[in-house]
Amino acid sequence: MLYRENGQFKTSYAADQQIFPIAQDRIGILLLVAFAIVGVPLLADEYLFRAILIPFLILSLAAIGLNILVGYCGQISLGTGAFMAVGAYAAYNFFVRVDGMPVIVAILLGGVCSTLAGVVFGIPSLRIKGLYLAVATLAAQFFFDWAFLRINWFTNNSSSGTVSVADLSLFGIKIDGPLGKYYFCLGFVLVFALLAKNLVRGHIGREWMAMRDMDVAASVIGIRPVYAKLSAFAVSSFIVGVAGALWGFVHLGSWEPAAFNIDRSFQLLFMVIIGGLGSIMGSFFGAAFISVLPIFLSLVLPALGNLFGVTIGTALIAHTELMVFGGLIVFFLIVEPHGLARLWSIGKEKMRLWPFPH
Amino acid sequence: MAEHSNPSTPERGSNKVILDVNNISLSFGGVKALTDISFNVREHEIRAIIGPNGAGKSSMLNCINGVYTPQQGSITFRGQTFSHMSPRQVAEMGVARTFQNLALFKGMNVIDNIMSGRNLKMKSNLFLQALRIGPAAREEAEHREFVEHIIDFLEIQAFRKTPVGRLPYGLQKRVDLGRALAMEPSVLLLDEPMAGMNVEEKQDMCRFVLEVNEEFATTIVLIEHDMSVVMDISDRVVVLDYGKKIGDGTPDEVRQNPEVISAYLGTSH
Amino acid sequence: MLTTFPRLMLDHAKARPDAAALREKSFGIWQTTTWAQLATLVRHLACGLAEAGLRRDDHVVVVGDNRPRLYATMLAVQSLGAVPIPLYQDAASTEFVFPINNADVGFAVVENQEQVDKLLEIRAQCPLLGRIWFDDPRGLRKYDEPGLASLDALIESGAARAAHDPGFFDAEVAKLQAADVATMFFTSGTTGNPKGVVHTHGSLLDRARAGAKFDKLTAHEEVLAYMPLAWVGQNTFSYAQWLACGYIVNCPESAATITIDLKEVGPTYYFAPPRIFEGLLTSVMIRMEDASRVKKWLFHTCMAVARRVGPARLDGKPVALLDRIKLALGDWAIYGPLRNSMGLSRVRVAYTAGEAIGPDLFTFFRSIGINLKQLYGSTETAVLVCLQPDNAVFADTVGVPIDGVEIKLTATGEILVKSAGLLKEYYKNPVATAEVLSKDGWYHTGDAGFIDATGQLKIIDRAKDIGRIMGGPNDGAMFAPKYVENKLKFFPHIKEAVVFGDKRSTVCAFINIDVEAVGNWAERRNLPYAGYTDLAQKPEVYALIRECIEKVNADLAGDNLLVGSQIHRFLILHKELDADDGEMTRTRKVKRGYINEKYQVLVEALYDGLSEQFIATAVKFEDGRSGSVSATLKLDDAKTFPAMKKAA
Amino acid sequence: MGPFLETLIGGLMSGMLYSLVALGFVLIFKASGVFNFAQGAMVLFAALAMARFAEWFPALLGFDNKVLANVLAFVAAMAVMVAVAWLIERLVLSKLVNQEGITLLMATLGVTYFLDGFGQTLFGSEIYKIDIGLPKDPMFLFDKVFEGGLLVNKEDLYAAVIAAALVIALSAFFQYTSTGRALRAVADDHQAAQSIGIPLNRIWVIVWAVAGFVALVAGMIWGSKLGVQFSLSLVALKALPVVILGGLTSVPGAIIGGLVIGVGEKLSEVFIGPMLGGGIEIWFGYVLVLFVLLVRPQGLFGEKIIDRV
Repeated sequence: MLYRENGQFKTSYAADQQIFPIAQDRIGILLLVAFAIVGVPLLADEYLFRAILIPFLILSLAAIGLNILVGYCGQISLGTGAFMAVGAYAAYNFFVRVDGMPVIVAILLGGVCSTLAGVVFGIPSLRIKGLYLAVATLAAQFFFDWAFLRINWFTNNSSSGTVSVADLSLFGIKIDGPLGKYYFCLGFVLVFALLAKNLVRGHIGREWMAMRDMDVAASVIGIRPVYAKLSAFAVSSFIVGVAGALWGFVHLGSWEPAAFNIDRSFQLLFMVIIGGLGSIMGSFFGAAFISVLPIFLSLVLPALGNLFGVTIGTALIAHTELMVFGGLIVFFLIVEPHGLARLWSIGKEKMRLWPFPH
Repeated sequence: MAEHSNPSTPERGSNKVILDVNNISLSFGGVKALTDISFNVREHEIRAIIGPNGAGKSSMLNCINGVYTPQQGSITFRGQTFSHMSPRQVAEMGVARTFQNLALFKGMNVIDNIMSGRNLKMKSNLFLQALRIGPAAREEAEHREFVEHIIDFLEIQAFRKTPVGRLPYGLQKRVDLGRALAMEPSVLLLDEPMAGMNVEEKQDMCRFVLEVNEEFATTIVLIEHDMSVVMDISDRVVVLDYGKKIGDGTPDEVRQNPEVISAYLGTSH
Repeated sequence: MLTTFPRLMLDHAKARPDAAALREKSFGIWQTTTWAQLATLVRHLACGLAEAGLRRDDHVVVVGDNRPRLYATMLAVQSLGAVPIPLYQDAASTEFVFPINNADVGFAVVENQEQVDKLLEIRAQCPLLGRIWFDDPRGLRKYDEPGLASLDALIESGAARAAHDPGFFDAEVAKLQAADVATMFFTSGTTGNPKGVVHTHGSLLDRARAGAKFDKLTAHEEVLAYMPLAWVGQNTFSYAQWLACGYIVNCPESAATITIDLKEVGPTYYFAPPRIFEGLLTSVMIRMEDASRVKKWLFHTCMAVARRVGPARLDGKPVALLDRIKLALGDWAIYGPLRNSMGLSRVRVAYTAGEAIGPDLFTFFRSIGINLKQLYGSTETAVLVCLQPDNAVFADTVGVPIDGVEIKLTATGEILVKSAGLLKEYYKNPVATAEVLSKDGWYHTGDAGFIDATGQLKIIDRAKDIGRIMGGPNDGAMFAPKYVENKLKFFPHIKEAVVFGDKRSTVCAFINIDVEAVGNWAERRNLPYAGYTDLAQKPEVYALIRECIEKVNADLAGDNLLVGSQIHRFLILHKELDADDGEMTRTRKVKRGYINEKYQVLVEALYDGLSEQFIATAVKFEDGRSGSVSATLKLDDAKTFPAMKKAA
Repeated sequence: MGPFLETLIGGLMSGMLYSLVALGFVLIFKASGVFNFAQGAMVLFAALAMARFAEWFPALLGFDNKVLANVLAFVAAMAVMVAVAWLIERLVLSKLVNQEGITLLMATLGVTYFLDGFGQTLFGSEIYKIDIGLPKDPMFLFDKVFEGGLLVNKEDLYAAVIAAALVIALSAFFQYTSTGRALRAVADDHQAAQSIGIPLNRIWVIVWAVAGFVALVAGMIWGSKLGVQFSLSLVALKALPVVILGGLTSVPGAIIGGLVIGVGEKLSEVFIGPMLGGGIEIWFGYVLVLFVLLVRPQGLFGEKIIDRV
C-alpha cells in the first residue's frame, strides 16, 4: 500500500545488492534508527532503560550471534549462555588485571576468548549432527558454569564468587547513567547488526546456508564443512561473547555464573526461533518478544487478579508466568513455526502487492 | 537448431582421455554397490551412464566427485591418479555435478543458489566481507555478473529473485544446472537431468546440455533414464547392471549388445 | 528547422555526452548507453556498413525486439544516406520475402538466431540478400553460411575504418538532407501485398516535434519500448521523438519480463494500443476476484468514487471538497497502489491509438489518475495528426488537429489530411501513391468521420467499408461495420467481432469471445468447459453474448445514421481469429473480406436462418504445425429495436 | 579397595535411576522422533502429584494407612500422568507433525515451562516428602569378605531394584506385547507402520502414557530420596547425556549409558574431583559423552546415520 516502486530501477549490481533495495524500506529503517537515537531518550524513563531497553538491546545482540549459528548454519547450540559467560569473565579479567585497559577493548577481547571457546566446542559439529550436537553443546554450558564457580582465578579470587566492574568510561566520558549505557549498547548493536548482515549476505553467508540446507551438495561445490561450520561457530560466539560482556559490564554491573546458566541458553534459543531462524531482523523481534513478555506478565497478572478481587501471591505470579510463557511458546511454534520474521516478510509482501491478494 | 548441433560433429570427442575410472568397487556394509567398474571419458565428449534402477549409476558419480570413497580402484583425472579425493579437491580440479533428486539450497533464491557455485573463486576474507568494502564488494558484483550470464543462458531471468522452493520442478532442475555451471567446470556430471520432466522441459534441457557441451567445450558425463535422449545426444554409453559394467560403446554398439538388451532395453521401456 | 536523425544524435552527444540515451535491462541490471557511447557505436557501425559496401539509397532490413544496437544500426544506416526498413520480428519468414525483394535489400541486421534462421530459410527466394549480421551470437557459432557475421565483427571492422579515415563518418552525415528518405515502413495492408511507406527525415521529425511541443515533452521523459520498431507508432515514440527530444528509451529484458520491467522503469511518457490497456484492466479485475472481502469492498467503493469524479479532477474541473478528500483517501488506498502495480505511477502523458477504445476501459485509467489520451494518425501521416489536449479528453473522439496539420472532409465524409509529415510515396508504387496523395498535397486517409461539437475529430469507420443496407425495413440505411464491431468489442466478454450486411437487408455477426474473461465468468458460475471451442458453444455463453448484442442494438437504434446497422443474427466462432491464419493483420485488424470468403457457409447459414451449421477449418499453431478445428456452431437471433427519434 | 567398591556400587545404583528417566526420553524419541525435553518436568509433576495425594487422601477420606494412602496416591497420580501425557500429545505434538527436530525440541521446552508452573500452582511449591517406606538405615555388605564390609544405602538399593524391575518390565512389554511390537514397527518406519494399519496417533498416545508412568516411578523414587521440589525437574539434565551416550533410539543403550555415567560421575567426583576443586559431576557426564560422540557420532547403540545423495 505504501510502496511506490516505479522508477526504482538499478543500473549497477552494487545498487541491486544493497541491504534494502527498496527506497521505502531504506527510509523506514533510517527513521527507526533516528528514533532509537533521538526519540527514545526523550520518551524513556530510568526504569524503561534499565529494565527493558538495555536488556533488550544486549539480548538482541546475543540473539543475532546465535542466529548466525543456528539459523544460518543450521548447527543447534544449547550452550549460548556459556559463551556469554566466557565473554563476560574474560572481559572482566582483562579489565581488572590489565590496568588502563579501555572498556571497549576489554569487551572485544572478551569476544575473542569466547570465539576460541566456541571453535573448540564447535569441533564436534564436524562429526555430530542435530540433537546429538545440541546435547554436546550442553557440555560447554555445564563445564563453564562449573569453571567460573569453582576456579577462583577467573573471578579474580573474589571471596563471594561474585564479580563486579565499576566506573566504565569511553574516551574519558563516563558511562554511568542509564542513557549513556543505552547509547553504549545501541552503538554495539547497530554496528554488529550491520556487520552480521554483511556476512550473511556475503559468500561466507551463502556457505553457511548451503551447509544448513544441503550439506552434501555444499561439499560437492567445494565448500569445506570444517571451514564453514567452525567459522560460523567463531563468528557466532564472538558476537555472543561481546553480548555477554555487555550483559555483565553494562546491564548487571556485578554478577555470578548463574547469570549465564542454561536458562539463558534456552531463552536465547527461544528468541531466535520465535524471532525467525535465518533472519537478522528476526533476532530483534525475538529478543523483544521474549524479554518483554515476562515483564509484561508480571505487570498484567496482578492487575488481572485485583480485577477479580483476588490478590495473587508472588509465588503464584511466578508460576503463572511460567505457564503463560510456556503456553505462548508452544502456541507460537504451532501457528508460525518460521517465526515473527516470516510474518513480517509476508506482511511486507502484502503491502507491496496491495490491493491484490498475496 | 537441431541440424546445427549435431552431436557427432568431427571435432567432438577428440580422443584425449580426461577422466579414467579404474576398477572401482564400492560397498555399503556388505552390500555391493559397484563391482570393478572401469571406463574412461574423453575430452569434450558426452558420455552417458545408463542402467536399471539400483544399477549403481548415482554411486558411480558419487565416487567420481568424492562423496563416497570406493574400497578399491582409483580415478585418473588429467593424468593424476587418486584412490581417494575430498569433494573439495574434485571441485577444485573443475568437476561439477547436478543431482538426481534436487539438492538445491531451499533457503536461498535463484541468484544465491547459483552464486554459491562461485564460492571457490571468491577469495576475500571474513573481515572484508563483514565490512563489505573494497575487494569484498567488488567480488560480489563481479561474480554476480557472471551468474547473470548463466541466468541469461538458462533463460530464467523472470525468476532470479524467487526462492527456489517456489519454482516448478523443471526450473529447479535448471537452477541446479546453473549452480554447476557457475563453477566453470571442465567436466560436468549430470545425474538424470531430465527425470520427471515433460516433453518441452526435456527438449529445453537437451538444448542446454548440448549448448554447454559446444559453447563452453565442457566434457559431460550424464546419467539418464530416457533412452531416446541418451541415444540422441551422447557419443558413448556405459551400461551398468547390479553394479557391474555390462556394456560400453557408441549408442549403436550398445543397442546391439545382447546382454544390454536383456538386462535393460529389453525389460524396461 | 530542418535536420536529420543522425545529426540530432550527434547534437545530443555534443551537448550532453554523459546523459543516458538508451537503457537495456540485461544481465539483471539496466545497462546504460550514454549519448557519447551511442555516437561512437553508430560511427563504427556506419563505417563498418560502408566497408561492407552499403551505399546511399540502399535499403537495410532491421529485424528484432527493441535492442540498443538495433537502434544504433538504424542511425548508422541513415548516417550513410541509406534507408533502414524495420520489419516485424514476430512475422513468419515468408512475410519477409516481399519487402526484401521489393526494396532490393542486400543487407540485413537482425537480433538473434531465431531471425537468422528465418532469413536463411528464405534466402533462396531473395537472391540479393548478401549479408546478414546478428546482435546476439547465442547458438550461432556453428553457422557457417556465407555473408553471415556477428554485429561485433561489423563494429570491429568499422572501428578500424573509422581509425584510419576519421573524417568519413562526419562527412557522410553532413551530406544528409532533411528531404532525404529516412525510413520505410511496410504496412501490412488488409488486402494484397504490403506497401512500403516512404518517409523522409523531414516528415518524421516535423510530426515528432509537433507532438513534443503539444505535450511539452522534455529530455527527462522515460519511455519503455516494447512494441516492434516496425510499427510506426513505436517508431515515433521511441525513435523519432526520442531523437527530437533526447529523452531516455528503455528496452525490456525479454518478452517474459515486460511487466516487471515496466514496473521498474515507471515510464513518464507511454503509448500503447487499446488491447494493452485492456490486458492491464482485465488482469486487475481478475486478480481482485480472489481478494479478501474487505479489499474488494474497498476497491469497489474507491472505484465508484473515482468513476464519478476522478476524470473531472484530472481535467482540472472543480470537485467538491468532500469528494476531493475521498479521492485523496482513495489515491492512498487504491489508485496509487494500482498505478504502481501497473507500472504507470510516473506517467505524465499516455496515449492510445490504432483502434477505438472502449469508454469504460478508457475512463478506468483516467479515473485512477493516469492521463490517458487518444490520438489520430497512421503510418502515412507519421502518426501525430490529431491529439487530445490535456483537460479536453473524451472516449469517443480522437482530438484536435495539432500544429502544421490541416484537415478537411469530403462529401462522403472521408477525412483528408495535409501536413509536412505526410509520406513521400509508396515505394515503387505510383498508382497507389496517386490514389492517396492528391496533386494539391492532400492525403486521403480512407477514414470516414466528422468534427464534433467539441471541435474534436470523431471517427466512424473506414470510408470504403461504409456500406448500404438493401431491402428490408431499413432499405438504403448506412452500414458501418467497424463502428458496430468496436461497440461490440467494448464488452469485456467479446474479443473480436465481424459484422456483415452490406447490400443485404439485415446485419449478421461473427463473435470471438474473450477466453480469459468469459472463462472467469464461467468458473464463477462453476460452468465446466474444455477449451475455447467448447466454451464458445455453451448456451449460457450465447445468452451472455446476446445480451451484449442487444445492448448495442438499443444503442444503435438511438443513432439515426446507424439504426439500420443493428444485428439480427449472430454466431460465436469455434476458433479465435488469428493473424497466422490470415484472418487478421499483424496489428490485429480483422480482414472482413477474407473472413467473409473463408466462412462463406456460416454467413449463408446465418442469412438462411438455420439454427446450426457444421464447419471445419485449417489452423496454424504457434510452433508452425498446422491442423484443423471443426465444430457444429449454433446460430442465434438477437432482438432489434425501431429507430427512436432523439430529442433534438 | 573398599571405598572404591562403595563408590562403584553407589554409582551403579544412581545410574539405574538415570536410566529410568533416560528410558522416558528413548521411548518417545523412538516412537515419534520427538526429543522430549519435558521428561524432567513430567517427573517433577508426577512426584508432586504423588506426594500431595498421599497427604490429601487420608485427610479427605479419613483413614490412616500409609500403604493404602501411597497406593491410592500412586494410582491417582498415574491417572493424572496419563492425562497429562495424552494432552501433550493431542494439544502440542500432533499439531507439529513434520516440523523440524529443533522446533519440536523447543515445543517440549515450552511444555516444560508450562508443567513446572502448572504443577507448582496445583500442588504448591514447598518441599514435600514421599514416604513409600524405603528403609533409610545403611547396611553393610560382604563384611565377611573384608574389613568393615561395604557401607551401602539400603534406600538406594531398593530404588535400584525397583528401577531395574521396571526397566525389565518395559523391555518385556516391548518384546512380547502386540502394542510393543506395533511401537517398534512405528519406530522403524512410520509410513510402513501406517500402511499396515497401525494407528499412529493411538500408538503415540500410548507411548506418552508409558513415558508418563516411567516419569511417575522415577519421580517417586527420586522424591523419596531427595524430597519433592523444583530441583527435581533437573534430573532431566542428568539424563540427557545418558540418552545420547546410549544412542537416542536404544533402550539397552539407555540402561547401560545410565550405569556408565552414574559410575563415572561418582568415581570422577571422588578420585579426580578434589584436584579440580570438586563438583565436577555437573559436567563429567557431558564431557564424557562429547568424547564418545567424537568416536561414535550416533552414540554407543544408536543406528548409524548414512546420508544418500
